[in-house]
Amino acid sequence: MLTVTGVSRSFGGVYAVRDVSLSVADGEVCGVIGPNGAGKSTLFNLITGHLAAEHGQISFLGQRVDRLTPHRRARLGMSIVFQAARVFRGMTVRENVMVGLHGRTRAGFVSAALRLPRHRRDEREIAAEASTALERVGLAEWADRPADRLPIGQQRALQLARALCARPRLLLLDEPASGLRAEERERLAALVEELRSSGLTILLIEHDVAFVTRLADRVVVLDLGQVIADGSPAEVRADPLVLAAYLGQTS
Amino acid sequence: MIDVQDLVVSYGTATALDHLTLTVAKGEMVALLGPNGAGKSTLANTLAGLLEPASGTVSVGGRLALIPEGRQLFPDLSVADNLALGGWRSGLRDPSSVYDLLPRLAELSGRRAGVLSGGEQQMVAFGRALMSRPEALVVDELSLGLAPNVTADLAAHLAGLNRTQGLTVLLIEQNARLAFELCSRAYVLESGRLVTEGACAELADDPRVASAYLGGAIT
Amino acid sequence: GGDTSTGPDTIKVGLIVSLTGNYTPLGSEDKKAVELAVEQVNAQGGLLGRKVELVSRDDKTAPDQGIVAYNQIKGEIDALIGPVFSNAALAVEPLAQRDKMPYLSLAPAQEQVEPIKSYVFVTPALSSMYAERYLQYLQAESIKTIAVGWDSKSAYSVSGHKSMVALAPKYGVTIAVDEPYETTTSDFSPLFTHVRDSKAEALVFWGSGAPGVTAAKQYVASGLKTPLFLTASQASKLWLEPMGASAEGMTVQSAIGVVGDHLPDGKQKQIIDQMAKPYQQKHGYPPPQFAQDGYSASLLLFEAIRKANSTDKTKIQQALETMDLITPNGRFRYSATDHSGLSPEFISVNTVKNGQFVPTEWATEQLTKTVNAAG
Amino acid sequence: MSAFLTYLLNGLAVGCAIALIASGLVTIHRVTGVVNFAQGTFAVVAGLCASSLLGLGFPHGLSELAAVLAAALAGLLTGLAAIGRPGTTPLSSLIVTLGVGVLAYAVEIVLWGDQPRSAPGLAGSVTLAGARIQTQHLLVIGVTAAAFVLLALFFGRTYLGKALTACASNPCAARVVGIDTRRMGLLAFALGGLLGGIAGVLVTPLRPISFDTDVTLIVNGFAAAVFGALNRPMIALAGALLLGVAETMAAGYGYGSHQLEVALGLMIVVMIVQASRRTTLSQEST
Amino acid sequence: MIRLVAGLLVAGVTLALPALLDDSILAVYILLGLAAMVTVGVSLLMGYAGQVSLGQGAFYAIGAYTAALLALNGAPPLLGLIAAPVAAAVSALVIGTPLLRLRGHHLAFATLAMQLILLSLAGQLEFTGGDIGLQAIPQFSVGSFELGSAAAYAYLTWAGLALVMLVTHNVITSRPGRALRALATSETAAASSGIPVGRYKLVVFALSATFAGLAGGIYCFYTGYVAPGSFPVLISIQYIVMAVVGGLGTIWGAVVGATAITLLVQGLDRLAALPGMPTYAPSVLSYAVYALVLIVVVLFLPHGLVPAISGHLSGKRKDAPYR
Ligand SMILES: Nc1ncnc2c1ncn2[C@@H]1O[C@H](COP(=O)(O)OP(=O)(O)OP(=O)(O)O)[C@@H](O)[C@H]1O
Ligand SMILES: Nc1ncnc2c1ncn2[C@@H]1O[C@H](COP(=O)(O)OP(=O)(O)OP(=O)(O)O)[C@@H](O)[C@H]1O
Ligand SMILES: [Mg+2]
Ligand SMILES: [Mg+2]
Repeated sequence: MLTVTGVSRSFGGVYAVRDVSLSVADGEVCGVIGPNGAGKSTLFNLITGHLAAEHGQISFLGQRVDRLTPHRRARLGMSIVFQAARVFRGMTVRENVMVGLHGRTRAGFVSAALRLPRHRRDEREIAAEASTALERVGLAEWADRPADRLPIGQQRALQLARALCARPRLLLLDEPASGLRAEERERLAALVEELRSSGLTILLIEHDVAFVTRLADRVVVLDLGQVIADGSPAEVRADPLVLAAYLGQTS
Repeated sequence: MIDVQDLVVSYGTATALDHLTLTVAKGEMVALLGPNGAGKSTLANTLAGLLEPASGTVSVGGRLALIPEGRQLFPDLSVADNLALGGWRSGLRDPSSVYDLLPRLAELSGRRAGVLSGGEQQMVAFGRALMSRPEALVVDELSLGLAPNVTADLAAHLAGLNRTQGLTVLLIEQNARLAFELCSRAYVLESGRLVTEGACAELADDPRVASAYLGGAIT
Repeated sequence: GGDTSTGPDTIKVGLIVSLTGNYTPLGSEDKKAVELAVEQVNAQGGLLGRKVELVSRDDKTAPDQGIVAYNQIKGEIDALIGPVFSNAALAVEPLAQRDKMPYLSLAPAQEQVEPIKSYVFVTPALSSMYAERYLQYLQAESIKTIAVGWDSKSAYSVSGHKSMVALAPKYGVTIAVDEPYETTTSDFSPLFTHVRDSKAEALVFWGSGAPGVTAAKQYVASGLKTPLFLTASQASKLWLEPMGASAEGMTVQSAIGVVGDHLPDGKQKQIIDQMAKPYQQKHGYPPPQFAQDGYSASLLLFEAIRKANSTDKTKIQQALETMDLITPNGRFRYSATDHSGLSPEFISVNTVKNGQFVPTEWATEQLTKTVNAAG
Repeated sequence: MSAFLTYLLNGLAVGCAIALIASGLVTIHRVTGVVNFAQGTFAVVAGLCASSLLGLGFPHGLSELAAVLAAALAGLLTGLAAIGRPGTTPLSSLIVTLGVGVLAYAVEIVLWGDQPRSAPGLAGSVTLAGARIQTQHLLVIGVTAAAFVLLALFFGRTYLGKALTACASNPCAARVVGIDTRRMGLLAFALGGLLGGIAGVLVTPLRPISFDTDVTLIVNGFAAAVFGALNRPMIALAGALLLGVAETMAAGYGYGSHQLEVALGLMIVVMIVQASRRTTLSQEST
Repeated sequence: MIRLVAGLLVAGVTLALPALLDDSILAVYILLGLAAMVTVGVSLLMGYAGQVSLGQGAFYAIGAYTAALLALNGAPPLLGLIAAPVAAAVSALVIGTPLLRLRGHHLAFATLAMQLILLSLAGQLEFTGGDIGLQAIPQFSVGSFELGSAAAYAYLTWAGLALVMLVTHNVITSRPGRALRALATSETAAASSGIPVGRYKLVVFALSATFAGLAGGIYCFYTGYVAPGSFPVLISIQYIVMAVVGGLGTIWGAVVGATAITLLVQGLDRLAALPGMPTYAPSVLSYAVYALVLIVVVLFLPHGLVPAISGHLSGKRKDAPYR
């Protein structure tokens, strides 16, 4: 599904991601963990195209994508939920989610300006699908609220709904559970499991090791921009390198 | 130290805090729990003077620092400058004490704060709050985005400051396990109102609190 | 519509000038002068036994606002004294022509009278006349090679430069350096360097407003020896004052009105004083060129109304086309084929002496001839 | 060669005058996030004041100082209008500064009339390696150099300078650490007024100033300031010098009437090149 | 329901006005409509897509020059009027391709500079008539029917404005409109949702230029004269002021803003021209009152007139309105 080979990216001489290779199989949930500043979010940005890789290749669904713009990659089926909530200000929750359907609909400026029938049809479908997605993440009752006034937790849920609306093949989640209390984490975990069973491939960054352990089929550990471990959750948790660099005494 | 009486805070027509009363005694560490949108951040911001109460009073008996939600760093300034500005009120300019506590920040000291990773930013926010030599500290989501070992370090340090310097702490935290470990008492907030309060040990046994905040299945 | 309640016993003169925007300094002078002329004529009992009333509007230094202003007042006025900003003047022109509105423009643009529109007359001397006058002077001084600097963003300077290029061969003058600059230019060292490296015996500098001062000051500082010739836009205290002592010895053109004190006694001198004295008294400084344009336009219009003995627009137009009148700008002789009326003879070439514009010997001689011929 | 040097030196002087206007824009934007369209007005006020005071017979030095202080006061007043009211967004503040600039027209016309004014400066010129340059131009270069060094040191090295910078970087965070953003903003406006005043006092002897000269001043100053992202004095200075030198070189070796196009076009090109090296992500980072 | 009634009322008044007003007021009415047309584009660009243009006057000018040149060279005026927005749009696409890589203040400056450069060129080129501009542009006509009267131009203008408003309304309440609002907040997140950010910015830039071009075309036929002096940079700033005063991001805001500012300016002009005012009254009065009104409105109605009025009507207070 996704193959990353030897990608690197530096900022002002310091490598944030260095020669990372990684492959994710169809339908797999792959956890990515590592200390703060290890390069996890940078790796996600390289995969989705928000940052350009200095070296290396990325292929997705058997196709080289490392030269494509982010929106092209999105249309191929990548969706990302960012670490810092990025909701669209001045729009309601529902409208935010409707934006997620952009890649799957066609009506352009002309048909919008002229109100062609196709545009109306599209709009109806978009609205319906957005409502479904909102229910799925438990935001239905907030649908008509201005999105930027939601509490942080809800903003993250909103991002997830937006991403799901695009019907992605690959979902990249950057710390989706942070800021959620146990009950909501549980709900999120259930949702991820449901998504997995529907065949979605997921890359998951999370500092809640228990959460990752429960969901991931495989865990990749990054430190200082490099992969230091790759294996089943149990293997990784026992890896002394990982213990030293990341988990500390608490785990 | 922190005394909130009958506090009402609203955004336009929406009431975020509804006649809230709570206190934190000097030297105490108290946790504040609540689901998303309960009004926790609203309380924190009101305590720090960033929001005006619609009615009721808040009084803080000493220098208070806030680690705000979403970090709120100065993205265009270096880490060192971010820390130095934390000492605006206290007059402390030299961040070396913070570097001792968080060595990672010493490495990053020349970096622009805006480009740091999420966790790194959280460390800067923590360090910056300490620079004001607070007598009371309000932490809005300590563990947010932090690696487990860093969370543990910061928590330990917080406990240390509380023990050695009598720092008063109001800890807003989604990770209730951590909160209960650190604090003696806790308040639970929902929709702007207090639903329960009590000693952490007792609350942990409250089945509603346990299921909502401690979780069952995940271990 | 647009009729106001004022009685039919006043003659209404429309005045549209820039009172806000870039051309404020020009427009406000025009307005002061026209107001003065109206005051004077009313003090003498008005025209045709009726009082003259001024209806003034601001064109905001914008063509479309000129049109708005014109549309607002066209219903009530008997004749129009028009914009000083060339673009606004050109925008109003077709409307005035269509409405058969006698229109005396305060803008010097050549295009207003080429081709001639029957109701449109120009009062300032066209820049082509200034160009020609300088060439006459150069010929008299037997200067053969010159440099020309001109502001490519000012219509006045562009057309002055164009005429100069066109007429130079006629006077045996070669233009060795021909260099444009922009109104906002704040450094003229390239121009001076190019002049220094050339054989030019004089530098003629076309420009109005700030560049006139900036360039002349930098000319002094540059140590360039080639004499500097400036055009009539510099012939006022607005240029003299900031220049101070460094202006001494520079050559500056001006309309005849500026050097009234140096003219032999006679009609021309008397007309100039009739305006200059009260103006000086009222505003504390001698009338600049724009004020003289405004005043001249008023005199022309008043005389036309007198001659027409009516405020009928066509009659006023006919009176204007046969006009022969001495004004502070010189003697106007409009005809069916000449709607600018003036000729280069009414332009003086001066040197700055003790902070005053003093006509050169050549100019004194020429002007005396001109004035005596006019009577 | 001496021609080249002449163009270069004079271009630098022109650029320095632009840089002084830009410095005020940068100062105010860096602290408040507001693009101050009244910046040219401060220069005009100072220039007109100086010319009046000198005209009344006050000595040099004193007149200029008083004029600069008047401009600083104008800056403070502009600041009160633009950011004095809590909840004013930077865009609203920008429009307010536009309004202040227009309001100033009215005041200036009442006080000084609508005709341009000038003031005597340093007379004469100096020859450097065969290139002549006006003494006043040298003064402009000298003062600009000093102003920018001080400004860079102030923002880069001093604690107060950093606190000022922090205000625009994240106003909310500034309040979190206890910085009074409004006071700081007013301070910046006063400082911006001061810098604008210095520009005005230095430029008035070179070119006549009237109430509406601010438009020309602000267009150039804005170009240079934007070059430095409205935040970085030194890059704004570089932008201003680029603009000034490009203008004189275009006039010297090209055609004088295209100098504006050349200079502005060059700035756009440089900005686009700069922009293509930045990623969207880093510009949006929180 | 209220909206429908209000809409019908506005439409009725708009249609009735040209018949009732005399020439002197019609000139203001027409220029107001043209300004509103450009301002709707500015509001679309700034208020929805978050892109600033300080050079909208350039597209106004391109439209006017295009129509004028065609008409002067014998093309039927209708063709000129159609070509005006097209030329503006094409120029916007060409100019926007490099410029839209810039953001925020950089973009604002670049568009301002673009206008300065274009006008400077128009002032120097032979075929654009140089600084003096193009004169004697024929009246607008369709076939043999000529629009001679101001009232006819008023109808043409307001029909154009209605079209512009309708198109804008349709665009912003649709998929592309949503995408534009999204990319105004975060281009990164918008791109991740599959929005071709660069292309959308370009299209909306061109669309706003189209509106300005159409206004320019009508302007050229109405005034019969086009020159660089007709399009000073200040005009572009004026459009932004209009958009902000009326309320950014609302279509009606643009119209109300343009109306309020135009009427204010014209009203002051009349006031200052009253006999008995001192010589400097026009300038002082119009500068001072204009400035004070602008400052007060912006400070006390930070979201603009329309949101303030509609908020007042629907009983809500303070908070920003949400669409
Ligand atoms: N635009 C940038 N410019 C400079 N440095 C950057 C930039 N983006 C990221 N970095 C640096 O690259 C490193 C990796 O950052 P990244 O955000 O990928 O970390 P992370 O693994 O996601 O950490 P966290 O768990 O704290 O979110 C960090 O040290 C960060 O400071
Ligand atoms: N700027 C705002 N404008 C309007 N309403 C707001 C604003 N900020 C917060 N609210 C509302 O106030 C309520 C309390 O929000 P607050 O941010 O205090 O919650 P919280 O408990 O901190 O949630 P979280 O756990 O997600 O951080 C929520 O209903 C939220 O929608
Ligand atoms: Mg990260
Ligand atoms: Mg919160």
